[in-house]
Amino acid sequence: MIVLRRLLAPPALVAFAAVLGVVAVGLFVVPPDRLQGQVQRIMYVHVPSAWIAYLAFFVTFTASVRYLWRRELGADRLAASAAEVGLVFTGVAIVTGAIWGKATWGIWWDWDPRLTTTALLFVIYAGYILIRGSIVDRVRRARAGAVIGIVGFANVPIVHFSVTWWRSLHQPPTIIQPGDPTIDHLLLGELLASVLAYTLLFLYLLNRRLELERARDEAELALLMPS
Amino acid sequence: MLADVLALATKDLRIELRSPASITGALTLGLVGLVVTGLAAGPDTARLRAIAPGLAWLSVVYAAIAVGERLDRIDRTDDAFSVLWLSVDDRRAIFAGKVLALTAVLWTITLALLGAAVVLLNVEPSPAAIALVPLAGLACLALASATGLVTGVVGVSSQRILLLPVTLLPLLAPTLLAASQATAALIEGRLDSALPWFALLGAQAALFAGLGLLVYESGVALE
Amino acid sequence: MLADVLALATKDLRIELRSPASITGALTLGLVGLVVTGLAAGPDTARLRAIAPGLAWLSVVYAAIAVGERLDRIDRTDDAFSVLWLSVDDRRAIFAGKVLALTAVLWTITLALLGAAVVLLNVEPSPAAIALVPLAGLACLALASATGLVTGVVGVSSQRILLLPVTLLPLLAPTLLAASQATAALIEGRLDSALPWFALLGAQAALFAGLGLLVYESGVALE
Amino acid sequence: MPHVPPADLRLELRRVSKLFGTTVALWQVDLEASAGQLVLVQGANGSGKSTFLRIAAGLTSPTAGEVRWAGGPRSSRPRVAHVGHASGLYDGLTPFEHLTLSARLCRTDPTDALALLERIGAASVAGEPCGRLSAGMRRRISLARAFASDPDAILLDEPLAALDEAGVTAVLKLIDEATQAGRLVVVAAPSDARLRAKAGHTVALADGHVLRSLPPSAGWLEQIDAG
Amino acid sequence: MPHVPPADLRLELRRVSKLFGTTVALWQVDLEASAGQLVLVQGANGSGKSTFLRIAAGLTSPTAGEVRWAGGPRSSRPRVAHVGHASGLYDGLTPFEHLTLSARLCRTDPTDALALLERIGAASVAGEPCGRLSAGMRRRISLARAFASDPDAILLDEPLAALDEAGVTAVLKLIDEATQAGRLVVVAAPSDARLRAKAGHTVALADGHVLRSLPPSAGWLEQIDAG
Ligand code: HEM
Ligand SMILES: Nc1ncnc2c1ncn2[C@@H]1O[C@H](COP(=O)(O)OP(=O)(O)OP(=O)(O)O)[C@@H](O)[C@H]1O
Ligand SMILES: Nc1ncnc2c1ncn2[C@@H]1O[C@H](COP(=O)(O)OP(=O)(O)OP(=O)(O)O)[C@@H](O)[C@H]1O
Ligand SMILES: [Mg+2]
Ligand SMILES: [Mg+2]
Repeated sequence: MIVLRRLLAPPALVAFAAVLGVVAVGLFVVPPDRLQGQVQRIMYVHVPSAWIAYLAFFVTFTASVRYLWRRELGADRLAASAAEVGLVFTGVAIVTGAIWGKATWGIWWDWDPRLTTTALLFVIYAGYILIRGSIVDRVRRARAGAVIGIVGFANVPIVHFSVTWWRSLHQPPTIIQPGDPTIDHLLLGELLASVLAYTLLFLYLLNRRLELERARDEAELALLMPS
Repeated sequence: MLADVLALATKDLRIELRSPASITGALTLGLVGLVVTGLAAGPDTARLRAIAPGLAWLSVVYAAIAVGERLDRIDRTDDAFSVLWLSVDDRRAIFAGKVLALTAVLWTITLALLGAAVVLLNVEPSPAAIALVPLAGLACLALASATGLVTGVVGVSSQRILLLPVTLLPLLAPTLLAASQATAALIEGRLDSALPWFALLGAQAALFAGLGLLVYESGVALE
Repeated sequence: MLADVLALATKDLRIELRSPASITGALTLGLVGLVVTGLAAGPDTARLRAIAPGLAWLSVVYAAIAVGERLDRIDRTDDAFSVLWLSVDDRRAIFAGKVLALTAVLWTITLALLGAAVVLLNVEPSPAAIALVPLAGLACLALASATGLVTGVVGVSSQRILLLPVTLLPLLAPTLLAASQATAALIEGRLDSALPWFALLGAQAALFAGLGLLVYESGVALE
Repeated sequence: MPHVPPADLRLELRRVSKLFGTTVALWQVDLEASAGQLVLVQGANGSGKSTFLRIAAGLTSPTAGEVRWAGGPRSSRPRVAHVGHASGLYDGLTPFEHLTLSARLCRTDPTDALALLERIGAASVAGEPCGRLSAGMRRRISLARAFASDPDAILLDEPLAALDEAGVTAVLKLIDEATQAGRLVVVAAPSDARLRAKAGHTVALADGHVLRSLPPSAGWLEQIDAG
Repeated sequence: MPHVPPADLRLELRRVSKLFGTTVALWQVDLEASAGQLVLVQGANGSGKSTFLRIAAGLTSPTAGEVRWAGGPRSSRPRVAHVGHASGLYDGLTPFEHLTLSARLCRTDPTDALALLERIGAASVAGEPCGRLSAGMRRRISLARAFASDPDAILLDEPLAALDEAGVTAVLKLIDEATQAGRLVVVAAPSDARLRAKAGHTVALADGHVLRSLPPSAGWLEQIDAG
């Protein structure tokens, strides 16, 4: 149990060291792509960010379900924190994708299904945060958040499958698919390492956000303690 | 509970119909939206015809948000909601009544709009297009449930007129897409390629309505 | 009177900014409108690029209606309007203050939206595009005056959320057209062909604003 | 046949507190009340009376503490009616329509409801949309609806405000009858001699704190006025 | 330096009638009142008191008849303040902001306005958004704003409703001072002994008709009660 706790709450040093490590490897160790050249290195930020965003929204989803079921404010704090961190990672995925797109497709943006659905995903969770911000009552805020956290998650699979459902410019799934991955094993190793490192970063950020939320709730409850 | 649902939906529809400008207003809103969007899109009929189902459904989505916010405000003004909350035995009836009323209004609007789009754009609909009626019903149910759910949890706030579209438009994007695709398929008579979209719409309606019932049962909607 | 106008506009903007979700909400609404309309129109970039200025301005028009109705409701709730009506020396200040606040909000939104559209649609703007800033200001003034005028005349009514778009959308269609055309021209660097549209927008702004001032002076806006 | 409230009906508030942000609206309030009692909640403006009623009705959730309604068959919650500062009326419906809707939802007899409208002096406007009625008439309709819904308990926030003398007399009479019929009545008002003279139990609130809670006894009126 | 109302200020209503559709809200009402008077408009619920005040304030136009304000410099209309059943407050602004805005529009001294807030017992909530205030506190803010706007005439619709005892005392004192300062005060209330004791002129309305209009004289109180 304690081991699990530790794993789920990595210290800042570990998280940042891991990210620095994979960035260094991505920049200097892994060879550039044969077709795309140096720009391709952006993949080691782009792809993990997108996946971590999925992970974060999944956490929001499960925590929201738990909240509606059990009515624990703890679950709501987790949902809110994960959504906020997830929004940041979605933003990173969009920005890095846009840069990558400018370099390879020659354009920042296109009305490609993957890109459009990703933008919608971003807006949904931005709305999630806006709505929470507009509700003063703690319990009601939690309930509204839970509902949107659940409905909003339906868009994650849509983002993922959009490339296969519609013809798309964007890369189809190359790794998360049945059979042998279609990319080089060194690249694959670096990619997986990046995912791991960004997961640590995600957990670190999530915990910091959680602390903040907890402190806020406790400050309110402290008022209720007999002085 | 069914009797309560009907009584509540009747109440909403009665208030709605009593205001002379109401349903006509919603309809005109849809039509005007269609025309103006068409205008914004430029005067190329072939291009317009290609994007027509999408535009028509987009107008319906906007109408859903406008009418939904209105139906919800009926109860929120002067705190009528609290009275309902304490009166009904099963609180899910409040949600179900709201969704029923909204679905009825939207269905009417949608059918009128689709008809208008067919006429305005000189489309030759295939006989399969009759399936547009149940399709529209299903899609409107999904739209109505989502709108009822979100207006319910957002509650009263001066920002709701902005918050509702901000949240609902992206949430309803899949519904919009499915409805547009199915409509295009049905007009061209491709019944089989419309079926998966039907299923998708059904799943969405079930998700939104199920969550709404759950949320109202457990008292989420209040305050 | 100028001091009163500023005091009233500040009041609106303060209430507006104080609600955390407010301006961001309006901005997101515009963006979402853009994305969803793009989605409804289908994924063909060339086609989208052709209709982009129209879509961007359509989003601004919707935002104008939403924000305008919100700003107006601020005064109508709990009859704050009567108090203003009796407090100010010159009642045209009420209208002018409202339009000023609305123009400020819309201008911000429009510039952000046009920027987003340029990036999202891979447009290469010409240097003349800097004239988009005054253009946006002028168009927003026209939109704001029309919205202020109509919300003032429509007054409180449960249908206003439908009546406003129904009245405003067709009324604003020429503004939408002029703004879209001018925007397209400026982005492509055709300054000279943008000029007539500028004049048209100016005429519209003058018409709506003048009518609004007149209506408020003669007390029509009440009740 | 009007429904008979359970004789063992009880309302219990245990150390109930309510915070709005950092404003303390109620602070560790206790109350026990049972069928047939008239409880008067009294206090200055802003002392927490309305919050108290809404929490008792279950319309607002307390930040801490517990609200319990007991009595009657286990299966169903007791029926509670609440009339707050807001009227709870639809501008587009007539008093007649309000009462028939309420009768349908509460499963009571609509003709009884109309008789009540007559008694409260609002029969003459029964067919007028409520949006067109005067302030006092609206108040009467809300009150008539609450009494007509055959509640086990009825919670009234300043029931006499905006009423003329005939209205006050009618409502005081209805309150009397309700307690006699075994309903639990809780009334909030800043200070009202007419209500104080009837109340069996007075809760004096100040800044959310219970100053004193006086069970039925001779001499309580003097105590209040002395304090 | 507060503005001095013109000594020749007069309000005249001549055969004023108001119809809403087919409802007769007022029927051929006459009134003459002048600076320094306290006029009480009294009548049952729905008798037309609020309509009377709104018409006198110029907020509603009469269907027939004439409303005239005379006195003071020809160039400017007299400043009239009106507090109706609705509060006229913005939920998002604080009492402090309401009073400074009003002071700017009415060209009065904002510090006087704040002193009034203190006198009316609302200084403690001056920095709280009005949407969060209790019913009685909102009422106090509206009243304070009206008195602070240095009006020539002030029209109050049930000014004592929702107020606690301290509030009632403060408002009655303000009304007294206003008449002493030469302002014309018109108050509507269904029946209120406290106001009746002060009024110099009572207009009794029933169903929109003036039953009797009593100018200052000894013994008018008895006459009313006998009628
Ligand atoms: C603004 C533009 C872009 C956005 C919003 C975007 C978004 C995303 C998202 C959300 C994913 C996760 C997909 C999933 O696994 O479900 C992803 C994966 C990926 N993206 Fe992008 N992307 C963009 C541009 C690009 C560009 C320009 C390239 C390369 C030419 C690219 C290459 C990839 C690759 C290789 C993956 C991993 C695919 C997989 O194995 O599933 N992306 N992107
Ligand atoms: N906006 C309106 N539309 C239609 N009828 C109205 C409107 N306002 C008032 N009335 C009608 O005019 C009559 C007088 O109403 P008014 O509000 O002036 O009464 P009041 O004396 O102020 O009553 P109360 O003591 O209840 O406040 C009533 O019959 C009412 O129904
Ligand atoms: N929704 C809310 N948000 C924030 N604060 C609130 C809210 N409702 C009430 N309060 C605060 O809680 C306290 C108690 O308010 P409440 O309305 O219960 O008072 P009250 O005793 O009913 O007063 P009144 O006699 O004026 O009606 C007040 O300080 C008020 O500002
Ligand atoms: Mg209260
Ligand atoms: Mg009145």
